[in-house]
Amino acid sequence: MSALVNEVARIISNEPIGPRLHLMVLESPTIAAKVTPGQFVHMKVPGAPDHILRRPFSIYSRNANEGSVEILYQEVGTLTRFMPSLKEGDAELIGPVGNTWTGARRYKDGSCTHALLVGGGVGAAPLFMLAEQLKEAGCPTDVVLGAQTKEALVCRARYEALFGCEPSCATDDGTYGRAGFCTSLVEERLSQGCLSDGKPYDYLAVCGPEPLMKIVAGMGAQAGVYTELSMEKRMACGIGACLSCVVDTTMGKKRSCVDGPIFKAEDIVWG
Amino acid sequence: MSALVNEVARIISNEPIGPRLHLMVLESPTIAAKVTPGQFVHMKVPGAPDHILRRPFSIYSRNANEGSVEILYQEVGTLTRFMPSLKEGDAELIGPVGNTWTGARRYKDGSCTHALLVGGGVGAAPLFMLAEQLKEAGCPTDVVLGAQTKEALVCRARYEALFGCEPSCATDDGTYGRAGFCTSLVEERLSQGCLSDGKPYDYLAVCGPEPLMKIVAGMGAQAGVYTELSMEKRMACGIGACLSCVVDTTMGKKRSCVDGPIFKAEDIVWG
Amino acid sequence: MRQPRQTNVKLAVDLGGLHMKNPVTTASGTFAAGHEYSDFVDVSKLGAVTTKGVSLNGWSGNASPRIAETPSGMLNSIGLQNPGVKHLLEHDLPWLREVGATTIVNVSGHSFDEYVDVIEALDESGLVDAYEVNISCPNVDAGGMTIGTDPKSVEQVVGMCRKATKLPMIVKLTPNVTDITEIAKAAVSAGADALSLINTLLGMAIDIERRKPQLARYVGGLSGPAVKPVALRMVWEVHKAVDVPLLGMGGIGTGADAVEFMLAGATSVAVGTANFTNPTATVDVINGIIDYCENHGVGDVNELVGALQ
Amino acid sequence: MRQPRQTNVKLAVDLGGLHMKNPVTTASGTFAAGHEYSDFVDVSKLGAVTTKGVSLNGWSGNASPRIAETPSGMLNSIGLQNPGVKHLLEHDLPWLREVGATTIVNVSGHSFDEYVDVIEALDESGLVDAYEVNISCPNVDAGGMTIGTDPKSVEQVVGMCRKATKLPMIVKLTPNVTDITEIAKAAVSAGADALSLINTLLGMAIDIERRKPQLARYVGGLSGPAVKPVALRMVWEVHKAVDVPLLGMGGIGTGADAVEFMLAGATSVAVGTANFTNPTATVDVINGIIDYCENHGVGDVNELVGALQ
Ligand SMILES: Cc1cc2nc3c(=O)[nH]c(=O)nc-3n(C[C@H](O)[C@H](O)[C@H](O)COP(=O)(O)OP(=O)(O)OC[C@H]3O[C@@H](n4cnc5c(N)ncnc54)[C@H](O)[C@@H]3O)c2cc1C
Ligand SMILES: Cc1cc2nc3c(=O)[nH]c(=O)nc-3n(C[C@H](O)[C@H](O)[C@H](O)COP(=O)(O)OP(=O)(O)OC[C@H]3O[C@@H](n4cnc5c(N)ncnc54)[C@H](O)[C@@H]3O)c2cc1C
Ligand SMILES: Cc1cc2nc3c(=O)[nH]c(=O)nc-3n(C[C@H](O)[C@H](O)[C@H](O)COP(=O)(O)O)c2cc1C
Ligand SMILES: Cc1cc2nc3c(=O)[nH]c(=O)nc-3n(C[C@H](O)[C@H](O)[C@H](O)COP(=O)(O)O)c2cc1C
Ligand code: FES
Ligand code: FES
Repeated sequence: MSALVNEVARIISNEPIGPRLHLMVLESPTIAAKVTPGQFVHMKVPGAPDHILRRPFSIYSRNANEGSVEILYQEVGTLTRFMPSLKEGDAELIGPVGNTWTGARRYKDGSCTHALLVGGGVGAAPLFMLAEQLKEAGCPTDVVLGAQTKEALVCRARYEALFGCEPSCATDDGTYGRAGFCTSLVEERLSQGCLSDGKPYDYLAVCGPEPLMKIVAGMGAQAGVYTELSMEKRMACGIGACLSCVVDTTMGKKRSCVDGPIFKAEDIVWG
Repeated sequence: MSALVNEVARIISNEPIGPRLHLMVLESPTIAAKVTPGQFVHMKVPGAPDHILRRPFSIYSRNANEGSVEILYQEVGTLTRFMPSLKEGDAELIGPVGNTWTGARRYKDGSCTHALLVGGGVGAAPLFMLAEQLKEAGCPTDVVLGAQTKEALVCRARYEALFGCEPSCATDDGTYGRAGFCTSLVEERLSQGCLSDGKPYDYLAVCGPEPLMKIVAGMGAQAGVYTELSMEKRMACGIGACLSCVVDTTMGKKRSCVDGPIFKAEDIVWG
Repeated sequence: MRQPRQTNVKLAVDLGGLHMKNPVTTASGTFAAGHEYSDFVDVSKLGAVTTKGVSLNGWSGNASPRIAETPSGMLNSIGLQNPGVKHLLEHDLPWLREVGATTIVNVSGHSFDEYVDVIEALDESGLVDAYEVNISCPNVDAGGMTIGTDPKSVEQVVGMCRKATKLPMIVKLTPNVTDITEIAKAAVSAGADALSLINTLLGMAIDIERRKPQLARYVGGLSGPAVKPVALRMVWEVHKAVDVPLLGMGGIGTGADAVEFMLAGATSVAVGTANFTNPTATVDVINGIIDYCENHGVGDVNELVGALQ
Repeated sequence: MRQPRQTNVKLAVDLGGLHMKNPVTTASGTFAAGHEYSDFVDVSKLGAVTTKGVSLNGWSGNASPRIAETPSGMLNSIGLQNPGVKHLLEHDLPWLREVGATTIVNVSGHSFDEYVDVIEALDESGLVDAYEVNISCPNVDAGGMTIGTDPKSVEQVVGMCRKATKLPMIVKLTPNVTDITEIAKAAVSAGADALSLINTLLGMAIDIERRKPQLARYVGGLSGPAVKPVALRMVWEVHKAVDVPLLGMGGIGTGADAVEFMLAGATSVAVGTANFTNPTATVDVINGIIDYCENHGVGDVNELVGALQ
């Protein structure tokens, strides 16, 4: 793991892009230069001094030339509901933290030939840099996205622009794509094989709510596909020192911040 | 005492006007309409949620037509050092709190014929509405102001504009007016009498650091002049309920927020 | 003047024989006897008003400075300044009766007998709906120690107060103890109808410029949001340990805070330091409880009490 | 990697025989053994690094969630997860020695004997500069209670540890007691060279949506700025009660906080939760102490210790 920095990061923009969904762009040249797919930043949110803990957010995209990073965040609690009010100011980012999806490396060493990425809700964001990496490497890659409504499918357009074709989508309320959970789309893809050539997938990367990841991990296991997940636990230090964020694995408790956030699905002991 | 309100008050402007001195204008129509000289507002400073206590600030001036009030504040601790960063936002003001200087009433009932106002540092601000009131009533009024430096004499111009002549000024460093503490000017005035007609003062109003008030109160007592002070104590509720802000008086402990902030000097038992 | 809003949710609770129209009262010492806050909230619509601690002949309290701010909290060392029970009887309690408020009188004493004297002075007046006996005062009979830290002293003073009144008697516990359940059990065994917790945590703050304590008395009581986790933990521990209803407090400023305390086992709650931050906090908490109940299909607030899973 | 800045102020302190180049160490459990923070601060320039509590064969700790945020504070119930003393000896302590850090090892045990076993396993290594014996663990020999709340248990376990080592032994006290000075005296009488305080305050937080505690273990330890007033008060009380030097902690995040603790009687201080907010907090605190001393004409930090007026 490369050295971590704690970078003062000016908020360049911070806009709503969907229901309770916002895109924040931050000036953070060091992190933008170093970050690899699946890594996150541990953010000190400005203007909230009664909140002493940082909040982890995955990097959605970076622009190494401009020295900026983007995060896609959802309002779920106190700070994510406060963050949309930030129009300017300096956040502080520890990063880039964590390990990385292994898809691209696996494609190079031949253990991955066809990849399937599954993003539920804001889980679509931490997979996007992986998608870019696989695309650039030339790996046939399909994407399944799920969200509650059409408006919440905020990452769809970027994936479409990247691959030149729509990702498979599902919405809980049926307002776009398949109605219901995206797991049925995953099942379909796993049984039918890659959209380009019908060959079976041998790499599955999943990010989303834990129940979704558990189900998809089960499907991956049944289909014999190597599966990776991004585990999101509450974090205090965000750098491996405090043991707040542990995940139960077959090798004991692992820190999701630095031993993860990406774990082999088969190693996870589900609670 | 008229009813108190808790008014959401938009910050209209907030500008530095001297060394560690700032002028904040707030939109607060109810308080602007009601406030009498010497009263204060108890402000919930926005953007500082780890600070649960409000801060009391005297009203420097109000514009009842525009529905705005002005406070002059000095950086002394955590929140007054934070406040200059507020460029917009809503404060919450409880007000108008406290009793009022009795100068104008005394002028009407004849017990005050010549008034001397003594303001040390930001203590010049809570006296300004009294000066306006005395001027309007026609009471011969002189003003002594003290500050550390010329730049800190930020109220001078307003007093000059009001009365059409300079207040007597002293600066600790001698950069303007008399060099040294303003107490020597007070002594001079008390012995020479009113600038307009040389008659003795029979009303003395003082606001400033406690040591200054104590000295001036002593001079007033010696000269046999009725003297009033504005006592500033740390406040929690700001409305008379918690007994945080008590002042020792000859009648026992009195709440500076609602039994004051204006006290007869002779009633104060100095610590 | 803010009012609780209309709702179909049943809000009334019974706190050890005291009927409260809703679960929210004021924390003693932060609301005087209500009059000062009556520009902001309709005190007759609160579950109750708990008055500032009263002693027999009054005390002048501690020297100044009496308060200091701390991160998400404050320290106070008011020192139970009060004008004595006669003043309360002649001024504050009649006003509270007149406006239609439910009244809990917080009782203080420097000796065991003084507690009893205060209750006896009040008991026939018909102006008191319940007592809150504050056993966190430094006490001569307990050798200068806070009586609330010693189970034997607690049993003794609570037993004496019990004999002096048939009105609902709430005993208010101090959190500055190793095992709060031991003190709680002592109070209940001596006849407490309900327990109130927590009083303030002992704390200190220092002015490094002057190298002096921020409070004239060096130490004071910590209150406000900072102490909420400690208060909640103690409410939950005591809820599991005794059978009387609890009045929870410590950092409550929103309906969500109040619901946390009720889930942990409090039948009613008190709003203290939050009044200083927000003078309509009491009514805002009531409205927040109503919101929670309506949004979560809770028809009667009593369903929340101890409903932690 | 942040470094303390140059100064003429004398910063070295002696903590019960432990020489520290400046008064600032890390609070156990918040800094692991320093390696994770070495991207941010030069750990060799800290007064010391205090390692995460270690037991004989390691523990797997508590279930998740293990933390929750509270106003100006946090709760944790890590449950002393650690890989055991062998791992510490083979990995962490050699690294600390190599980079030139001063090392305080925080020692845990589920039984009195386990404390001794841990110390014996470490004592000959030459890799330990001092021990911090954490007597806030729930302990079987103390009937499941925290041993640190009972003066007899404290005397016993501290006495046993004392026999096992000649190195400086700091005993770390829990604040969840009625009278901290009683516990402090017991530890000193049994041979503690210094006392460290405070560990976390027991607290709780509830998720009202799910009606569940925020922590899997229901209760956890409160730390951070919220607890600072309680910590300061205890440091001051203990400073007046015993003659050994104190290591103060609880909510320290700035030089000003540290100076408050030193004025109250702490010879050195530890930075804990603040590392999570700000990963350079340890060095920032050192620099803040330097600023204070330079601005106030303090030539030697030892002048500050107990200098409250
Ligand atoms: C490695 C990692 C990457 C993440 N990436 C993203 C992202 O790209 N976009 C996004 O919207 N969210 C992401 N999250 C989740 C995000 O960190 C939480 O939503 C955020 O911390 C909640 O803060 P809050 O103050 O709004 O919520 P709180 O009021 O603190 O809590 C509300 C809820 O959020 C949960 N929560 C609190 N803190 C965390 C935490 N540190 N991690 C996970 N859950 C938490 C709580 O358990 C609670 O249920 C990520 C989390 C991790 C661990
Ligand atoms: C009735 C009244 C009117 C006032 N009017 C003005 C005014 O017009 N302009 C102005 O600049 N200041 C005024 N003050 C003082 C002002 O309230 C304090 O300077 C301010 O509260 C300090 O806040 P802080 O967070 O910056 O300081 P803190 O960090 O809280 O404390 C710094 C210092 O200020 C003192 N202090 C803290 N709180 C108060 C308080 N509530 N009252 C008095 N001193 C306090 C502390 O004792 C400490 O010495 C007034 C005070 C009172 C009581
Ligand atoms: C200024 C002040 C005065 C208090 N006076 C009393 C009192 O007279 N009697 C009492 O039992 N508790 C008193 N308390 C304690 C409160 O009633 C309450 O138990 C404590 O503040 C915790 O609640 P909070 O965090 O909501 O304020 C006082 C608290 C404060 C802040
Ligand atoms: C996540 C976490 C883990 C901790 N682990 C330990 C530990 O292993 N041993 C110990 O003695 N104290 C432990 N503590 C307590 C701290 O060392 C310290 O006493 C306490 O947090 C107060 O200081 P602070 O407010 O600066 O964090 C831990 C605290 C936290 C927050
Ligand atoms: S958050 Fe501290 S170890 Fe992962
Ligand atoms: S500040 Fe509460 S009584 Fe004056």
